[in-house]
Formats: sequence, C-alpha cells, structure tokens
Amino acid sequence: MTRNFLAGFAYLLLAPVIGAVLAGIDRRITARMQGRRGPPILQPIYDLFKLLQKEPIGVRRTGHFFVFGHLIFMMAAGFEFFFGGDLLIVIFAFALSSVFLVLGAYAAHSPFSHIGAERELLQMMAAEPILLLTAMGFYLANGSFRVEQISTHPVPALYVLPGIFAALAFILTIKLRKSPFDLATSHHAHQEIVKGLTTEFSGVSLALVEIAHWYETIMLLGLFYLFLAPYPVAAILLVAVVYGLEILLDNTSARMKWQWAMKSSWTTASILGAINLIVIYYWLGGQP
Amino acid sequence: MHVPLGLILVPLIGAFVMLALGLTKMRKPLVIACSTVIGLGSLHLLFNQLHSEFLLMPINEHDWLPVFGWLGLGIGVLLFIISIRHRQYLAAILAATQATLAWWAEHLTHISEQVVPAPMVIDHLSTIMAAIVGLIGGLICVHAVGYMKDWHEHHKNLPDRRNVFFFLLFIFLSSMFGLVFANSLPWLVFFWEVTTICSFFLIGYARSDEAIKNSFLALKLNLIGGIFMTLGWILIIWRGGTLDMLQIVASGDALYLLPVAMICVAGLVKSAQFPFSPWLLGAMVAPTPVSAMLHASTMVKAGVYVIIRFAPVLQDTTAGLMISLIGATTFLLTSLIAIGQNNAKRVLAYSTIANLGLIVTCAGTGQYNAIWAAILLIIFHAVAKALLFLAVGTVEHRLGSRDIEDMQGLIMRHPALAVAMLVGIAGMFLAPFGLLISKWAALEALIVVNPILPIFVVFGSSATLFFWAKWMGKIIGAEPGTRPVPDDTHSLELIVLAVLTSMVIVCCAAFPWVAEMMIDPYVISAYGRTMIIDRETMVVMSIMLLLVALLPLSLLYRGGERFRRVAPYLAGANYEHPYRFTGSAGKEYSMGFKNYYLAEYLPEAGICRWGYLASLTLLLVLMVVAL
Amino acid sequence: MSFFTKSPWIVHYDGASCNGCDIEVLACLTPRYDVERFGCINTGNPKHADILLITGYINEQSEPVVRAIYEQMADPKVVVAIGICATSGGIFKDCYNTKGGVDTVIPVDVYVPGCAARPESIIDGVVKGIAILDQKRKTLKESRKAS
Amino acid sequence: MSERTVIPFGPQHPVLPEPIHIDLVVEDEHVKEAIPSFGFIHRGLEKLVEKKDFNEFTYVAERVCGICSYIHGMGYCQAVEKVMNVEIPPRANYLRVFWAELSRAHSHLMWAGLLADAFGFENLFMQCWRIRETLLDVIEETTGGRVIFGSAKIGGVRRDVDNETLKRCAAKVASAAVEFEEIKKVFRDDYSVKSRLCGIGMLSRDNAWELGAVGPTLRGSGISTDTRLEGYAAYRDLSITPIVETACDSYARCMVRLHEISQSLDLIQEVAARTPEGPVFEKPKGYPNGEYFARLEQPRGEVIYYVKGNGTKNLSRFRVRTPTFANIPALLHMLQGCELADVGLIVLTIDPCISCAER
Amino acid sequence: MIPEQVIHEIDSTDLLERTQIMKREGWRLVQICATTLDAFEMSYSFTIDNRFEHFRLKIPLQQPILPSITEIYFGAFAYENELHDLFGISFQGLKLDYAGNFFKTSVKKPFATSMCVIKKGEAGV
Amino acid sequence: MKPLAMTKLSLRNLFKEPVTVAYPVIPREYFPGTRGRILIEPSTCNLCVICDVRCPTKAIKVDRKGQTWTIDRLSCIQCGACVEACPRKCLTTGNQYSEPMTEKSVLVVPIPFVPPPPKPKPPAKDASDAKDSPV
Ligand code: NFV
Ligand code: SF4
Ligand code: SF4
Ligand code: SF4
Repeated sequence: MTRNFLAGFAYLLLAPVIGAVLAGIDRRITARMQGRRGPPILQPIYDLFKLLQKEPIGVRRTGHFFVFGHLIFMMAAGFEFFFGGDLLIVIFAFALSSVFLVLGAYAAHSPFSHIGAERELLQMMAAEPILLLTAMGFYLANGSFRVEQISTHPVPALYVLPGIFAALAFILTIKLRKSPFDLATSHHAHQEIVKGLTTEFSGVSLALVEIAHWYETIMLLGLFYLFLAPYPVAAILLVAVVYGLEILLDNTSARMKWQWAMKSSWTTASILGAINLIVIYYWLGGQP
Repeated sequence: MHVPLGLILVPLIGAFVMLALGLTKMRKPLVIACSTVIGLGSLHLLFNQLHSEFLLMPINEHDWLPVFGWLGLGIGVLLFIISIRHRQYLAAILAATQATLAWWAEHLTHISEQVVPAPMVIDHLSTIMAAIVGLIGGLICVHAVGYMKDWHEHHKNLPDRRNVFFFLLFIFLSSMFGLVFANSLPWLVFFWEVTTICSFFLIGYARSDEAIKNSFLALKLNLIGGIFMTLGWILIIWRGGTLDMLQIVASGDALYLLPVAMICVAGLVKSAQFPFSPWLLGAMVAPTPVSAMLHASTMVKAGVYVIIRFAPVLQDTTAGLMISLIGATTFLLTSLIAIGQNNAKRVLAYSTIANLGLIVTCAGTGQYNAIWAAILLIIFHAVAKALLFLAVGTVEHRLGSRDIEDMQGLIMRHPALAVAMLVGIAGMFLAPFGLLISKWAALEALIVVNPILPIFVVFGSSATLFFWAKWMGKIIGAEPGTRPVPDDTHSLELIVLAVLTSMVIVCCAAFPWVAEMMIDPYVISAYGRTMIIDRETMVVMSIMLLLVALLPLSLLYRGGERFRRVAPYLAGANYEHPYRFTGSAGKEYSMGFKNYYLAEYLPEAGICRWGYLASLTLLLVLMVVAL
Repeated sequence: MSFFTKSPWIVHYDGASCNGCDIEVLACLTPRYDVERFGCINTGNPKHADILLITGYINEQSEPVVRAIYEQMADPKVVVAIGICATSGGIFKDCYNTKGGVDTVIPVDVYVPGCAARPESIIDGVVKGIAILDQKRKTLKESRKAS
Repeated sequence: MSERTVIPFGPQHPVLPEPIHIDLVVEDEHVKEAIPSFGFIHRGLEKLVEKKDFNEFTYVAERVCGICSYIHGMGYCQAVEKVMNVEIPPRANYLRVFWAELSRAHSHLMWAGLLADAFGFENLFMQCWRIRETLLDVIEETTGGRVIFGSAKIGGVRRDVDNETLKRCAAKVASAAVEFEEIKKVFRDDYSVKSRLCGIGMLSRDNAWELGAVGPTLRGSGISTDTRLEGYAAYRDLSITPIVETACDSYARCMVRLHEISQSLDLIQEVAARTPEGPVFEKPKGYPNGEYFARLEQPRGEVIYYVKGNGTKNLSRFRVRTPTFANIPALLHMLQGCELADVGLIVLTIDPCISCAER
Repeated sequence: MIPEQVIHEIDSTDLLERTQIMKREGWRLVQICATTLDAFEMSYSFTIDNRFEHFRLKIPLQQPILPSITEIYFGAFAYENELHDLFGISFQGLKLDYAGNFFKTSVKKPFATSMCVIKKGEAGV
Repeated sequence: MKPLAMTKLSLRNLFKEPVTVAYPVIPREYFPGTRGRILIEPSTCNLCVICDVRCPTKAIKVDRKGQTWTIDRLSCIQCGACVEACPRKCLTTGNQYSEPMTEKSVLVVPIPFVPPPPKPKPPAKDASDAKDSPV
C-alpha cells in the first residue's frame, strides 16, 4: 500500500517534469529532423513559467474553472494509474478530464475554439474504444483490471496483446496531438482553425493545459510500459521506441481530416483491437 | 404488508377522483397529495425491505383472475373500437387478437387449475422498481401540474382535458406498481396491457394527426409485444409449467426457455429495442412529463425489468446471447444516431433506447455481475433521464424550442434550468456520476461473459460521449455579458427539478450504499453471489466526486482583479464590436458555431435500416434457438 | 531569471505590405534561421503571443484590425515593426490609401529597417524586442507591487 | 436547423500569410458558401504614376509584390520599352530570364512550403524553404537583394553579373535541383499528402477557362497555355513546354508547380551557360508616348501590364492585372462545398498573392 | 512570337453583343481596365490561342454606367467591382455585387480623377 | 502512393548537422554585392542635392545651408537610386544592414564641403541660398 501511494505521489511530483523534458526532447528531435537546430531541451519549462507570469486575460472568467477541472482529473487519472488502481476508472477519469478541457473551449464561445472542441470530441470518440479495449485486453491477459496486478503478472501482456498494442500505439498519436491527428489543436504553428481547442486560453490557463498535457503523456507512456512490465529495461526501451516513432510519424505525415481519423482509428480498433480481444478470450479459454 | 396494495390503490382511486372532479382547482393539491403518498410509500417499502427476505403476498389468485379477464377483454374491445374509428385496421386486428388470446389464456389457466400461491411478491428488485416508479413518477406528476398549465397555454386550440391527463397518469402509476409487484404471469400480462393503453392515450393526448399516428404506432408495436407475452403464457400452460415467476426462475427447467424468450421479446418491444424502436421516437410528441415518466424512467423500464426478472433462465444460453446482442446492437447504433440529432427530445429518446439497450445487453447474459450492473443502470438512468426530460420540457416552454442549438448560452439566460440540465447530462456520461459507474460495472461484468458484447459497448459509449459533451458545450457557451432572462417557470416545476438534481448527486454519492443494501441482496437471492467491488474503487469514486464538488471553488479564483476581459479570437475581424465581426461586403455577423451534427455521416434512416436488419435476424435466431 | 527572455512567442500580422517582408519573417522560422533556437514560436494567435510582428504600413482597413489584435494580447507585449513600410510607409507613403507606419495606430517598440528587411535584421529586432519585453515585465511587476 | 454559421477566415489567420477575409458559411465542417473580401492591402499604387516619373516608378513596380517582385519590374520595363521602342541588349535579356526563372523557382518553392503547412506537414514546409534559401543566396549574390531584386531598369538591367559568378550560381542551382527532386518525390508519392490533395478543390477544364483562371491553376485543369511561349525577353531562344496536368484537382495544380520548379531550375542553368557577352543597358531616349499591353508569365500565371504614356515623364496610366486577381473567381468556385479543413489548402492552390491582387 | 495587339473600337451599346460573340468563339476574358482621360477609356481584353485582342470604348466621366458582362463571363465580377470602387463606374446587372465594399478605400473613387487630366486642363486655361 | 515517404529524409536530417546558421552569435558574411545600407564619403560630397531629388522615398535630405547630409534609415528602401545618381560617386551601398532601432532617428552627416558662392546668373533658388549664406 505504501508503495502504491509512493508511486502515485511520485507521479504527481515528477510527471510534469519528465513530461516537460520529454516535450523538450521531442521539440529538439523534431527540429533536427527538419534540419534545424531547435530550442533548448528545457524550453517547455521556460514557456511554462513565462505563461504563468502573463497578464490574465480571457473571454470569460469561467475558463479557469474548466481548465482546473481538466488538470485535476488528469492528475487524478494518472495518480490512480500509478497507484495501481482499476484501469477502467483511470480511463474514465481521463475521459472526464478531457471533457473538461473541451467544455472550457466551448465556454469561450468563439468559432475557432468551438470547432476545436468538436474535433477534440471526435478524436476522443475515435480513441476511447481502443483505450477501453486495452483495459479489457489486460483483464483477459492478466485476470484483473488493476494496474498493480497487471504490472506484477509474470507474463508480459505484449505476448498476447500485440494487436491491442498496435492499436493503442495508433491512437497515441491522437492523444499526443501529433500529426496526422493534430486536428483539435496542434503544437505546430499553423492550423486551419488557428489553435483550435486552446485558442481562447492564455497565460495561466494555457500553462495549466500544458501541464495537464505532460501528465497525460506520462500516463499514456505508462500504459505502454505495462505491456512489458515484467522486464523493466525492455519496457522502458519499448516506451522510448514508441515515443520516437511518434515523433517520426509527426514529421513524416500531413494532418489528416477528422473523417479519416475517425475511420482509421475505429477500423484499427475493431480489426486489431477487437479481434485480438476475441482471439485471446477463446485462446485463454474464456474466463481467466 | 399493506403498503404495496396501497401503492396500487391510492393512485387508482386518485385517478378516478380526478377524472370525476373535472377541471378544478382541487386537482393540484390532489396530485401533490397522491404523489407524496406514493412517493413516501415506495420509500417506506424500500427501507423496510432492506433487511428482510422477500415477502409473498398471499392473495387468492383465482378470485382475481376473472376480474382481470373481463377487464382485459373490455380494454381490448375499447381499443378495437377506437382503432376502427381511426381506420387503423391493423391495430384493430392486433387488439382483437391480443384480447382473444388473453381471454383464451385466462381460460386455459382456469382449466389447468394453476394456482400461484403468491401472485404478488416484494423482493429487492421490485422495491427498487417501485421506488423508482413512486418517487420519480410522483415527482414527474407534480412537475406536470405546472407544466401542463403552460402546455395548454401554448396549445390554445386544444380543449383542456387535464383531468383525463392526470387520470391516465395515475392509472399508469397504479398499473406500474401492479406490474413490478406481480409474481404471477397473468397479473403481469394484465398490468402490462394497462401500461400499453395508458401510453397509447397519452401519446395521442395532443390529438394532432401526428400524435394520433404515433400513438397508433406505439399501440401496434406494443400489442405485438403483448401478443408475444400472452403466447409465452399459453405456452407455459401447454408445456405444463408453472405461472409463478419466482418458480420459473428458480426451476432452471429448459421447458421455460421458449416462453421466457417470448416474454423477453415483449420486454424488447416495451423498451423500444431494435427493431421495435420507432414507437418510442414517435412517442416524443406527447407532453414532456409523459415522455419523462412513461418513455424514459418507468414504463420502458418495465421492459428491461421483465428481462432481468427472467434473466436466470437465460444464463449461458444462446437465446440469452441473442437478446444481449440485440441490446448491444441497439446501444451502439442508437448512440451513433443520437449524434446527428439536434432535437433535444429526440436525443433523449435515442439515448434512452441506447441505455435500455445496454441494460438488455447485461440482462440477456443472465450473469450475476451483469444483472448487478443492469439494476444499477436502471436506477441511475431513471433519475438522470427524468431530470433531463423535465428540464428539456421546462426549457422548451421558456425558449419556445427544443432545438439544442437554441440552448446556446442557457447557463447565462436561465442559470437554474441550465444547472439542472448540466447535472442531468453529467449524470448520463461523466465519471464519477451514476451512469458511468454502471457502465464501468457493465464492462467489468461483460468481459467475463463474452468478448463481443463489451466491444459493442466500448464503441457505443464513445459515441455517447460525443453528443452529451456537445450538448453541455452548447449550454455553457455563451456570449459574454448575456443577461439572465426573467423566469416565469412554475415554482412546482423548479422544485421538482431541484429535487431530481439533488437526487442525481445523492444517488451517486450513495452509490456504495445503494449497491450494498439493495442490489446485492437481490443478486445474491437470485444467483447466490454478487458483484464485489473492492473498497478502493469505492474510495476512488468518492474522491472523484469530492473533487467535482470542490471544483466550483476554483471559481473563487477568477483571475484576480488583474483579469482583463478581451474579445474572443475571430481572426481579427471583430474590430467593430467584440462579439460580432464584419464580414465580406460589410455584413455583420454574430460569432459562434452552430449545427455540428455530422448528420450526413450518420444518417438516421440508414443506420436504423441496418439496425432493423441485424436485430430481426437476431430475433429470428433467438426464436429458433429457443425452440 | 526571467523566462520572458527565453520564450518569446510571436504573432505576425501583415498590415499592408508587399509580401517581401512577410516572407522574410517566415524565412526566420525555417531551417536556415530557425528562431525557435531562442524559444520563439509563431503562434498565429494573439492571445498566446508576446511579440507582435507587423509588416507593411497601415491603411484604412487594417487599422482597426491591428488595434484589435493588439488589444487581444496579454501584457507584457512588444510590437516590432518590420520593414520600411511598417516603420514609415516606405515607398507607398504617397498612396491615397496609406495612413502611415504602424506607430500611427499602436505604440511600436522596435523598428526594423530594410526593404525587404533581412532575416538577420528581423532576428536582431526580435532580440531587441525580447530585452524590452523583460523590461516591461519588470515595470509591470513593480507597478503591481506599488499598488 | 436554426441560423447559418458564418466563420470569419482572416484577416489575421495563421494559414494566410496575408490579410484577406473570407466569410465561410458552414454546416458541420462543410463550406456551403465562401465570400471573400479584399482591401486590407490595397495601396492604390497604380495611382503613384502621377507622382513618380516613369523611371522611378520601376521601384514601385518591383514592390507590387515581394514574391514575384522581379517579374513585376521586368514586365513594367518591358511595357515601357515597347512604348518607347527600345530594343534591349541580348545579354540583358538573358539576365532577365535568369532572374525571372529564379524568381519563379523561389516563389513556387515558397508556395510548396506554405501548401505543406496548410495541410499540416511542417517538415515538408521546412524542407521546401531550406532549398529555397539556396536560391535566395544566388539571388542575393547576383542582385544584392533577397526578395526585392532591384535590378530591373528600363533599357536593360541594373547590374551585370560576371560569367564567373553565373557559373558558380548555376552550380548552386544544380545542387538545389538535386535536393529538390527528393522533396518532389514526397509530394508526389506520400500517402498522407495525396489523400489531402487528390480530388480536393476540383476545377474542371471548362470552368477554369470560363472563369478566366490563369497560370498553373489553368494548366492544372488540363489547358496548355504559357505566356513564355510568346517569346519575350530571351525566351524566344529557349524551348519551353508548358507543364499540364489533367486531374483538375489540388494535386494536379501542385504537381504543375513542382514540375515548373524543376523546369525553372533547368532553365536557369541553361541560361547561365548561354548568356552572350555584351552590354546590359541601353539608355532610352525621350518620354513614353503610346500604349501597350505587356503579357508575361508570372509564377502564378499570366500577368498584364498596361502602360499608357502621354509624352511627359509621368505616365497617364499604369495598370497591372495580376494572376491572383484573375484566379479569384476560380477560387470562389472551388471553395463551394469543400471541407473546412481544406479551405486553407484550396486557397493556397491558386497560390494567392493578395498584395499582387490588390496592389 | 509576341502577337500583334488588335484594339477594336466599339460602342458601349455593342458591348454585350460583342462579348457574347467572343464567348461563343471561346475567347478567355483576360482583363478589364479603365483609364481616366477626358472620358473613361475602357479596355476589355480577350485571348485565345496566340491572339490577344481588346475592345476599346469610351464612357463619360459623369455618371458612368456600363452593362455588366458577368452574365457572360462570371469571372468579370472581380474587375467590375474593382472598377466600381476605384473609378465609380456602375455596372448594371452585376451578379456578385459588393456594393462598394470590394476595396473599401479611404478615398472614394480615387481613380475617377487623374493628375494628367487636371494638368492638361490647367494648361488649357 | 507510399506511406511516410519522408522517413528517410527525416532520419538523415536527424543525424546530419543542421543547416541553421548561428546568427547572431556568429555574424553573417554578406556577399559583396548585397544591398545593405547607404554609406557616404563626406569628403567628396558637394551637396549637389541630386540624391535628395532622386530618392523615391525622400529618405535623404541634403541641407546645403547647414552643410549636412541626412538619411532616414527607416525610410530608405535600398533602391540605390541615389548611388547611381550621385555625380561625385560619394555614395555607396554597403553590404551591412542598418541596425533595428527602438526610437526613430535619422543619421546626420556633416559635410565639410563649402558650397561655392552664387554664380553670376543664378536661378531663383540659388539666389535665395546666396542671400542666406552670409547669415
Ligand atoms: N506570381 C505572382 Fe504575383 C504577380 N503578378 C501574383 O498574383 O505574386 Ni505576389
Ligand atoms: S518594406 Fe519593402 S519589402 Fe517590406 S513590405 Fe514594404 S515594400 Fe515590401
Ligand atoms: S537607396 Fe533609394 S531610398 Fe535609400 S536613400 Fe538611396 S535613393 Fe533613397
Ligand atoms: S551625396 Fe552625391 S548626390 Fe548627394 S549631395 Fe552629395 S554629391 Fe550630391
């Protein structure tokens, strides 16, 4: 129990830092792939502190409320994950957190943030099935929805869940807001809907969104870690490879449209994810 | 002991008194009184039942059977005549068939000398259902007092027949109580038919062409369901089985499979599953309290209630799987359809069908944990949906529209109503609110049973996320500086909304207790074991609820006094006015984004067609495998 | 340590330029010059930006737009006028539609000469702007403390 | 459904480097109608002929636009030379083509980058602009400016480039051409790029012609025109085949421009090798009197310079009909019924240059 | 080779008819332009293959009115709106009419007067 | 049709030295012909005002009386017209750019040249100059 709490609190403390550094590395690698020098590794942290010092402006004061909810529930989801709790609850808390962000964008009531919000919802809708299927898959593979049990199970889930792993890697792009799925908002400068979701956030609220995103990144990468949990080194390597591939993908593809995002992720979910699930259900002989 | 009987009789008597009194000022106190009585009564039952085993009410069935028989026949004749008058010959035929079949079944029962020792039963499941009917039904009736006043003001051309309206509502409540307490199949069938006919009259209340057409559609489909149910009854007698529902469930005999499957078909009709869904959508023409009561929180629940009742029979059968699949298909497809709807009531209707589908999915498996989840779903859905329907109804009268687009910025214009609606919506899809807990339970339960069902659920629930969040967004997205509109909402309506809103929250907070005290006992009694949720999960849920509760505190930090309000980003085009922009050719437009429904990608008719096709096939398979 | 000097986000608006300066501004973002080295991001959204780069002079139509964009930026903020057009109206000074340089509408902190301004000058200008940004932050903070 | 949704697209919008405003009437993400409005960069520089003498006006003409600046200067000069009946030395003609083609190549490369950016392919954007820098170096080395060349002059060119430099530049261009081929392949083959471009923004052959589209927009719709074929400047000595695609969609227009880059890069090398010796300037005498419509091929298509002189140092009228202006009706046509996500992209496929269009 | 530029002097009443013929023959409308002299001197330019021809017509400086050719060449709306805003020429039957909001110049009809005209006038006095 | 056609290029870039120049840490070497700012050699200027007249943006002001040559760098479009026009070839286009500035200012260059006394048949303008010069 103490270990669980320790892990949870460690997440709360360290995730933003690691997330920021990862984001920095990402930006650096991206720059290098484009033949540029790129910003310092700690750039995201500089950005963050600068944002915190900016004058608070906004269309409505309520914007804060939603961003706050977004951050709090992202932290809650991550905490529950690293605590070792129920994976489904993690996913639901995660969804709740995203809904808060979306609502924040809606509340601003400007057309660009509105479209951003709609697209974010579409993306959530695209990604949600795979997340839930992952939880199901873990359950079938390890007999529990609890992250703790899953991580201590001796057989790596990757062996039985390759399809789900691939599907999850697919939607990681959505969640990391990377090309080809940076539809709702983008790290890049130009977007047909400006900054979409985050158009109306600025200063502190934008900083909070950023922090929440780092929490999110770490939690999602944690999910990948679970696939090889019995072998920590290999698992970390796996996470690194997945993250690296995401960066590469980000740099080698155009932004697609929401129809494509929707279609491709549901197809992936139903082909890779669902079939994997059904196969292992019968392969492992029904009830685990 | 006498409470259940009282619950049936009080509304019955109240109904006739109201009918007799005609249009009178007395009706309001009477409605409130009756509602209070049944509400408290059902609560009383709920709490007194908590620690007891189930109780049988020894009433001599044979004394009552003929009464039901005659009444049933009378109803049949009435329906027949009305149908003929409206040239609805199919309805007439169906009504006649149903009445004849029922009469015959009564007759057969009589001959077979079947006696159900306790035609009424009070166990945890029925008290839960009764509490939903009593509490929520009662609240809706109270709301209807205010609402119908408005409604008639909006429909000046119609004669004021509110006495008939409330008469029907209370008759319905009475029969609903009868239905959930019934332990004898004939009783069940009788009350079932009464709910059908109430629904029929209430849908047609507005007497417009559309209303009449839709009421007949509902009637026809539900009569088909009734016929199936009656056939199930007859079949049981033929096969020499018992009509005692508890015994049927307990026996585990394969002879009951086909009859139960038929009864379940009736349940599918009543809960508007594919392919029977159209009637529920048509029913949305009825005044909103009707939709809230009959078509969201109580009557349609009777359908799933029946399936849950008989679920143990379906355990590990292909028939059960088929029912689950019908539910799952319905859940997935209607959730997708709901995305494309901008009519608030239609969204609610589709979401109702979807949720019922989810319950059916769980119930069809006949597994203890899935049943557990199903019951949880019934409770949470009933509360949240009733709230939503009533809120939409009230808002509709304020705005003169039920288009979701027109609810833009409701939070600023009608803050109280908007909060009620937001809580209702949150209750429908957000953690840690009710339905999400149930969904979580359902997923955990279903994955053990069958890998295909959760896949449907997983996709369907992501679709629900979309339209609910979008709706919430519409409500909270307001142009800054919008002022509240003076509100002339009837105070009764507001009180009811407030009560329901708090119920959504309380239900959620009390979830562990509800589960432990009400659902577990039933599931244990029926299956011998129950779903175990570990303490930690409960704690986490409570923490999340706490967090949600604490969130409004963040409103206290409002950016400090340094906060500067700026114009929204409109690509620099809003230079004349912060919230308006100058377009081409010098035209001015207001900002905002409307009409994001993807209706083109999610064609209602097209998806429905697929749904009908799939579900009809499944139905066919169901019948075949049940043989 | 001031983070403003390390993370100046920019937004670019083209008042009424001939494009020459615009594409040079864009060129600053590209591999050869890569202003992201200094933490600069072209946000495209005034609400996120610290530095407003304006190219081109101001005419009847762009005047209110520039003002609106400036309003939407959070303090502290800096305006950099890029190119001769933005600083003085340049060759178009005598056109009937010209109102003048950017400073006729909003306060300008840095003037970058050149027609077209070279990426090097633009970088210099931005660097100067960053210093002013930090200055402004300090004054803001002091005034807040004082009040 | 209640009211229509109108989204303001611009004047300040990151996808548009220049201010233009489009009212997008949308439903879901479908654009039902798109009505552009202009005037944010209208300078009225045609009116400046009254204040500047015809020689001085070259500087103004070069600043009609900073992207296609050189050809503006050259076109203006060509028109005035025609009016004044000046025959310019062949070396000047070759140099003009040298710069004109550099101008075309850098403009198209810039455009390709912006297009990539419009469909969210940042890396591609960066690569296009990286290669463009090489060309800009060549331009800077030969003219002294990066985007405003400042080397147009009535009667020739303003500075000579020695053959040594020309050769060195040709080599640089050749290396850029090699790098460009790689980028071109990405545009041509990449799945994500193709799925964003193919079938988007259809402009049928007939529509293109009727709406008066010009340049790559027209050629992308399968009509083979290229004003360079008229053989002004040194083009009469060079063989040029217009690049035509028949798919009529954004991809076709994109491919036309990309092939044109290759073509231009080849031409630059050819011209550098063939430039004859001789003077580069011949002083015209007197003041222009008469009128002439000069037609040239800009990167974005056919451009018309109308010059009317009255025998004084100020012209009566200078008018430039820019390709973007001519392509606006076609743009309107393409925007109708497109997706919101494609708006930026379709706007870019006509390669809009608003400062050219509004002058 | 650079084609000869043929300028047909026509009457403003013939404009629609002549344009119709051009359209039928498959000419592409290249541009419309006005020059402020003692009258507005309009040029309509067309091209096909390697030919480049112009219509030239004159309309008075006061209350200049012309029929719109947008019925024939829709693309002409851009030119006609521009001419309306800059020269104050009204076009009748304009299909997409910006009603003076095309350029929104700070000086209305800036091109309606010309320095050259004024100078000449002064010289005459 | 090839998915992720850019992979090879991206990876190659990743392991290659970026093309980014280190400006402003390492100053840029301009081409000799780059058109930067206008420089004047005051000693050869004879205040003939031609550059002032020829400058299309009126960036140059020549004050014969005050013996100064003034350039407003924020108005100069580096067209080089003045350089071409200057009869004494005292103007050149340097290849360095003028610095961005935080305040608008002009560069005033004192010219040592003393304008000659008025000629016997002076035009009106020169006459006024002459009248002023003793003051
Ligand atoms: N090419 C070109 Fe221009 C010209 N003329 C065009 O529209 O770019 Ni600025
Ligand atoms: S300064 Fe020169 S290059 Fe820049 S916008 Fe103005 S005219 Fe164009
Ligand atoms: S370069 Fe041109 S603008 Fe600059 S001072 Fe000389 S003439 Fe004037
Ligand atoms: S710089 Fe040259 S042109 Fe100007 S005043 Fe001096 S000598 Fe005359």
